[in-house]
Amino acid sequence: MNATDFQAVLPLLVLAIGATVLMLQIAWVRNPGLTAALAALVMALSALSCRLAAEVAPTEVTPLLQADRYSLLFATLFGFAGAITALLSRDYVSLHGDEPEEFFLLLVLATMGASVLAYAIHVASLLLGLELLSVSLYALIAYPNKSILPLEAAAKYLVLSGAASATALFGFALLYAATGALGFTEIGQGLTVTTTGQSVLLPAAVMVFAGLAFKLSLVPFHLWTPDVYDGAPAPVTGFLASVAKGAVFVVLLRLFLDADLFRYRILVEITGLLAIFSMLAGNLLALLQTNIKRMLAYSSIAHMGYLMIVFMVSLSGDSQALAVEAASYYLIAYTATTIAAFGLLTLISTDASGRENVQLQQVSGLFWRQPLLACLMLVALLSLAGIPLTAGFIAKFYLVNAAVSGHNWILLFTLVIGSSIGIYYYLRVVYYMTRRPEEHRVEQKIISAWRGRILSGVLIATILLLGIAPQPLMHYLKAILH
Amino acid sequence: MTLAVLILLLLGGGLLAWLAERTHPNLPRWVALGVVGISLLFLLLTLPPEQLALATDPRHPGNWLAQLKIDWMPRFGIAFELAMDGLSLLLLVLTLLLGLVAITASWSEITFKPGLFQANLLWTLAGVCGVFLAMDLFLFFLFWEVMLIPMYLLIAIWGHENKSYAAMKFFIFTQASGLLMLLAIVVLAWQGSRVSGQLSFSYFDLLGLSLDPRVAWWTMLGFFLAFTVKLPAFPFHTWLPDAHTQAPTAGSVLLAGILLKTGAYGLLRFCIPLFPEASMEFAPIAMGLGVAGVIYGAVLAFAQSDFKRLVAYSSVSHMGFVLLGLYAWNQLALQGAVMQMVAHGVSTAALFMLAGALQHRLHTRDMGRMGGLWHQAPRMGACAMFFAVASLGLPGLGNFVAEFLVLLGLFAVHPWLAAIAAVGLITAAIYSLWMMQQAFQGTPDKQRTMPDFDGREMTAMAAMMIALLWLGLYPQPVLDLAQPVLDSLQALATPLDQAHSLVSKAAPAAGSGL
Amino acid sequence: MGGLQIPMEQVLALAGLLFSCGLLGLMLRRNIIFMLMSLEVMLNAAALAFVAAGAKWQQADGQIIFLLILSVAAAEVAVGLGLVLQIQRRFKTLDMDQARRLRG
Amino acid sequence: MAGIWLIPFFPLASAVLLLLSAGRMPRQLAAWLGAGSVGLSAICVASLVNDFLADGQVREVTLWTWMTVAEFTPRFAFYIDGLTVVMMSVITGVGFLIHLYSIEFMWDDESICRYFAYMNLFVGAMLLLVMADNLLLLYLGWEGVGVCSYLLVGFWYRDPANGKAARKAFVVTRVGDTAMALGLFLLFTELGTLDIQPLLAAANSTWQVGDTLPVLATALLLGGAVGKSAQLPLQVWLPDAMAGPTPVSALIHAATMVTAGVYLIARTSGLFLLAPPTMEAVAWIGLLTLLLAAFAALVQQDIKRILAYSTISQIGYMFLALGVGAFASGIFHLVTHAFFKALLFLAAGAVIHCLHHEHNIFRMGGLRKRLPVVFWSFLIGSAALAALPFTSGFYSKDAILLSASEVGGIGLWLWAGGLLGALLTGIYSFRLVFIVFFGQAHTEPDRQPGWKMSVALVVLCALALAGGLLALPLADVFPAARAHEASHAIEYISIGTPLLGLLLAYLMFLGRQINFDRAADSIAGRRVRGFLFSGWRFDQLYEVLWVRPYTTVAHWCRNEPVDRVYNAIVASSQWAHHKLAALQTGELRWYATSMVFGLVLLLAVMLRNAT
Repeated sequence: MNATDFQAVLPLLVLAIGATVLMLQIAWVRNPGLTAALAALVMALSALSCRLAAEVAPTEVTPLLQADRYSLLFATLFGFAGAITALLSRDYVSLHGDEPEEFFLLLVLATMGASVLAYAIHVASLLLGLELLSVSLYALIAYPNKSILPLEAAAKYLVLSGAASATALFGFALLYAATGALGFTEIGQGLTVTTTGQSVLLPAAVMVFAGLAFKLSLVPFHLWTPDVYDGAPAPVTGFLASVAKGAVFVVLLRLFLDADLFRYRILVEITGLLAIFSMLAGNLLALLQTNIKRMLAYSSIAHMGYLMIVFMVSLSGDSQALAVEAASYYLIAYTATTIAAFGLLTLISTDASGRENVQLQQVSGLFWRQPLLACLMLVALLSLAGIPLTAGFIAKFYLVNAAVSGHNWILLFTLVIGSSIGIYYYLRVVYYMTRRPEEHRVEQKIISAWRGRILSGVLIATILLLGIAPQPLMHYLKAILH
Repeated sequence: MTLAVLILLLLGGGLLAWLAERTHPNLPRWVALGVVGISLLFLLLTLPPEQLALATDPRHPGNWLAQLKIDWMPRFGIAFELAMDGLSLLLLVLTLLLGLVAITASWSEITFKPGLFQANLLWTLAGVCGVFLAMDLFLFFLFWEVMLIPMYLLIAIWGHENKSYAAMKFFIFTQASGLLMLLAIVVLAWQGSRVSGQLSFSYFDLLGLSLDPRVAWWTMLGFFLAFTVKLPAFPFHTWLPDAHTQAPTAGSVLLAGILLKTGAYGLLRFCIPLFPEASMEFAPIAMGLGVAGVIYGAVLAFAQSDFKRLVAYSSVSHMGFVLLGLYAWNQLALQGAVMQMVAHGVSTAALFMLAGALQHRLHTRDMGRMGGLWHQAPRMGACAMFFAVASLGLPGLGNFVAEFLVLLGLFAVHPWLAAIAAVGLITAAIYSLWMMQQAFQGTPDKQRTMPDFDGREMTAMAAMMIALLWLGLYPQPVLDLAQPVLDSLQALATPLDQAHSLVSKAAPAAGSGL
Repeated sequence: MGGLQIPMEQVLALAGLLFSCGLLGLMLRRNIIFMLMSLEVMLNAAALAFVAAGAKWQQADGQIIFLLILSVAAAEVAVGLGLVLQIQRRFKTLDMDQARRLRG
Repeated sequence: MAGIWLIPFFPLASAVLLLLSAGRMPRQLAAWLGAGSVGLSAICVASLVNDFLADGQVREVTLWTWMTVAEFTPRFAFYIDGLTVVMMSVITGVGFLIHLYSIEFMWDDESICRYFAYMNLFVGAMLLLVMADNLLLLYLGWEGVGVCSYLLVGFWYRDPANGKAARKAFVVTRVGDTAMALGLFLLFTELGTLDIQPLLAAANSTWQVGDTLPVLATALLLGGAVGKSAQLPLQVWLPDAMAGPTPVSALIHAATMVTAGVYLIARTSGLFLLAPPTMEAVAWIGLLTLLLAAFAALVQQDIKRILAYSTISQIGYMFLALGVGAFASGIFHLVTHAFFKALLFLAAGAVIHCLHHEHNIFRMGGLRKRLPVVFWSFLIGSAALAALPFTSGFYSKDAILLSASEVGGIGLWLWAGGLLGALLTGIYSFRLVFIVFFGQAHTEPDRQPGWKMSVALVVLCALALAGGLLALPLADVFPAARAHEASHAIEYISIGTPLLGLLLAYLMFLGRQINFDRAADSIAGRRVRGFLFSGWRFDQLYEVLWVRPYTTVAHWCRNEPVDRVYNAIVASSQWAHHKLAALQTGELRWYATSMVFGLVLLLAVMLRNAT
């Protein structure tokens, strides 16, 4: 490890040191505001430090971590996402927990896990990142100790996620047995020369994929998703839906790219199959949901399905670069939108009881009660639905371009069908929000969380910016990924 | 720049109208009226007359009155590219005029959040103007989709009893078909990049691509679906009666008067010129759908008891003529189709305004509960009569010129199809007169009192009447404006025709002299 | 390398067996404690497979991963037990079939 | 004459003014504006006629080009030849008299303004129809008069029956109009123009007599003509159209609009001459219609319905004339018919006006003394209708029968049929006279016709009597007819038949020497009477053939069958949603199991593909 290496992993170091500092600070004085600010600062710093790290990229720091533009891009994304989540949850956790400071510590750790995953090029780093992320999330989900639903959600997530990790690890073990390698690239090389167990190879890869597919809540590994999303505190759900999934997706894509698993057509076709399942089932499940959180959970299944299209696209070498670019844009747009949506949901739904069971009824007439919040929510929903002028549309446009260049017609048509179904449930929320005062009887007090509002506003502005003037980001992505 | 300013004017005007609500609840209407009026004046005044003369000269096809191109997403070869020719100008003027009508129609009807209402109205107009101007396919799609949202809100917030269903149906139909179009656009752009090595979404770059017939066919179908859903053509029309019926008056006016025309415009501007061969091949099916729409819409219009629903189905019937005209693909029919777009826009807008006025006064759209209204409201009755006979195609009014030209053009290509479509003239008479009978004739209800049209409403009505008369008696200016576009379309068809005739000459001569 | 020579395939088979046991436990047991134990078994099965593979390739990597998995499992179980306590307190049972408030 | 455009302009402008006044114009002003504008037109026409008779020059006036699309360049242009002049004179002349009459007839109506607006609109449209230099402008007038007819039949809109009659009139004629429109399409497609004179020239140079295309084209035009002129099989609307005010029936449904079909065929005679089969069809249609309507007229009880059927019958004669190539005779009959039928209608209107709107002839009677002016008018009209010698109808009908008799082959049949029709005409027209004006009075008139009515009646009486002496300037329009060289026998039979009819009517309805009551009251008699009364059950036939299927289909479809497809899609999505949501049991063990299933599934897919 030399100075360059340290510079390359600076974002991780910032997070690690920041976590330590946070711990000290909490031990020293308990002040949720301070902790939240500090945590946000740490994560934002980590994101910003990626610029420094970029100067030395690409660098391989030990066989475990690879600091290149790809990993740094996502480390930045996760850092900012974590920081915003911290700020968004500031008011929320104070309301729901007795000692909220550790929440932010856990958040920093989770972000660190995600960033490690962005860097990971080795089974060990993958394992560490994944578990750092997951274990922190268990605690984060269960954090509001006043109610039992988060508890149930955390328990379910823990057991199932643990099983999924075990499955993925078992798969890696088999791959290791077959190839003798743990680094992604080496595994790929090992696969070409291995003589033993071609028969074990693909099942092993399938197990790895299944384990990670669980984390991405692809159908048929999706059953946990709505329950956990529903039970978890809304800001955590946002984090879970965006960062946790994004990180796993990033590492999965890295694995496929580095180990060149695209050679195995059947494996890629399985990803395509799951993409189709997810697009259809996710949208269908969300169709008649009256609980907005669950609806968003199901829709996240669908979104992961859309995202999985890039694997099939990457089958043809020509389109691979575009596919990765599309996936990156999609992840960025999706992260911003999801966090914004859940952040707004937090603001809309918060009441003292703890369970934020966000039924459609509760947003009824929001447009007239809270015009600003409702407008922001409208933009977030439209972005999720992929309506033009939002980031979500450009993201989908990217995907369509990639898929067209790769001639993946079946996936494209599924995308169209899925999006069409999606319109219904997103618009239903809009419809409820615009119901006239005389048409509903809900009068809900909304806490005035100015931080949340400002942050949501910023996020929405980002979404619109990415939707209206996407060229800089496109340009950047093209530059770093080609 | 004129074009961008026009769209910005409408967008900004919407915002202004929204904000104006805080000052005074009546202010938004005036703001909206002013903004649309200014836009219209702006559009007409900034147009150099000598250029207008140029554009009407059919010897200069593709002569654009105004153009604007700003790079937007070079990554995909997407530019903010607007351009206006005679056809666009025609439709823009129609849009803005009907915008004025829509604002007038909503004058006293909307009491709930009038500012936001007018804002949505103006934003819809902006979106539609964008659709008529965009020359980048991506941009076109963007406007195409974006105009849905304010329209959706108009229906969902200010609509009638079943608004949520109607608004949702409208949105999903358009959106689902729109996504297919997006798919087709992207495919087309990538096909273009294969030829030129450069990804571009510009209309001008994609025009005249030589495509693999199968690709062209499917891509064309994507466009066609999106446009025929909007048009709407049988059997994709079922969103229309619901949306039109449930929308507030101004919404119905905009929907019927303008939004439907975006579909026709799309076919005319994009679907046919981009895929001439595939369109030619597809023409029989398209014309079949057109005829089916003409008859089916008319039969169902007759079956309705809801005033607005009747008018909505009559739109289905009339827009069937547009489809027929476009795919009959000769000068006469094409001019007829354009004419129908304009004339139907005006006549249906008027009928919807009338329906809205009736609903506002009687709190019902059920014609079973009307009857004899002529007695209470002779002016409304007279207006209704005028537009009813316009809609059944009375010569001397715009709709007749349109339908006659369409059928005349169609007859040269497919006499039998024209004969079947001509049945639509009879069925149109049946439902139009039935509507008059149920609403305005018959025994008046003595208890009912109902104010007649006031000056504001009469002004709008009179303007539309004059427009229809003008279109019916001296349609030449409209025809001239559309001529260059249609000439270029015709030019596309000619080589194909020759190819076809070569084929048919090779085959043993058959068929009658028809 | 002397000592006990066990063919890797057999160890892997054993690991697979263990893994399946864990899975079955997960599927069949209702008690959250048993579920956590089954989870532990699955993780250990993976760890065992790494050790066996490491042995085959004469590398220490397998054992390193083994250690990592152990610590990860410990962390999981630690959090898990924390949850168990809370679950017992609030649900008054450890039967996870009773915890079905979130569904639909 | 430069101001030809003024002729249709006056009534049109007056109509616009009346409409714009929205009913607020004083009664007096509205009435005189309405009638005066037509009067002005009539004066212009008179001056035009004067000029025309002096020089015999065809006049062409182009106002503006309607539109230019490719080669399609219809113009707003007038073509004035002898035929046009004749038609214009009838329209404005008879039209003015009827307007004058209307002032009195409609004085008490609250909507007099609307009435005159529609009437003027009609006159304007009718003038455009006959003056048009191209078929498209003709079509404009054609449809325009149709709409005015609709408006005026349904003028008293409060009674739904009137609305129904108006709709029926419009829709049935629209069927014909649509055929005519197709005819125009065909003509334009084949000949490249719709301007009538060039069209005829082109047709003559392109087509041979007996070609298929002219037959088809003329058949389609004939469709329009039978619709407008209430000939078989589209005659059903005219009797019902009597729901309108009586002057309307006089003007539109007797004198002018219903004869537009005759005008159309005469105008395009050059085309019809190329299509002998169509000509023959025209003759047969005329003959069948005239007999059918005459029989129906025999048993009607409503005074206006009798006249309506007689109108149908008389137009049948005109068609017969056209069909046998005697175009001039057809137009001649058109003119005389316009006189005497307008007269009859106006007289009938006067009866109705003076008799508290009574229509049933059996509740009238004995009016001879009570309404002398009306009686004499009616008598003269009936005499002309029955073609008693030296009335106008005599000359025209005689000419038609003669022409028919001269046609070889079918001519004899046509002649005999026409003769039978003349007999029947004599019977039903004098049946009317005898029942209404003779015998016992059933209803007392409460007023006498005023001077406006009387003037109109008297002038029309004069025309009906002397109209047969007019020499119409049609020589240049139609190919010269052969000189009549009929045998005296035919002449005598022609003269005698109406007289026989008169005699029979006298014996049956006044003298009661012949009594059909027993026969008529028998079951068969009643059936026959009912059959004839209903106009040969055409209404019922069309009800079964067209109306009911249409309404049934409409009823089936009213709830949008196409939506079922989309609803099925929605339902299946919802079904899928419920099935999938049912999997979300919230049970942790099931979730774990599902993951195992998923894993097994993936492995299975993999292995299946690997092997």
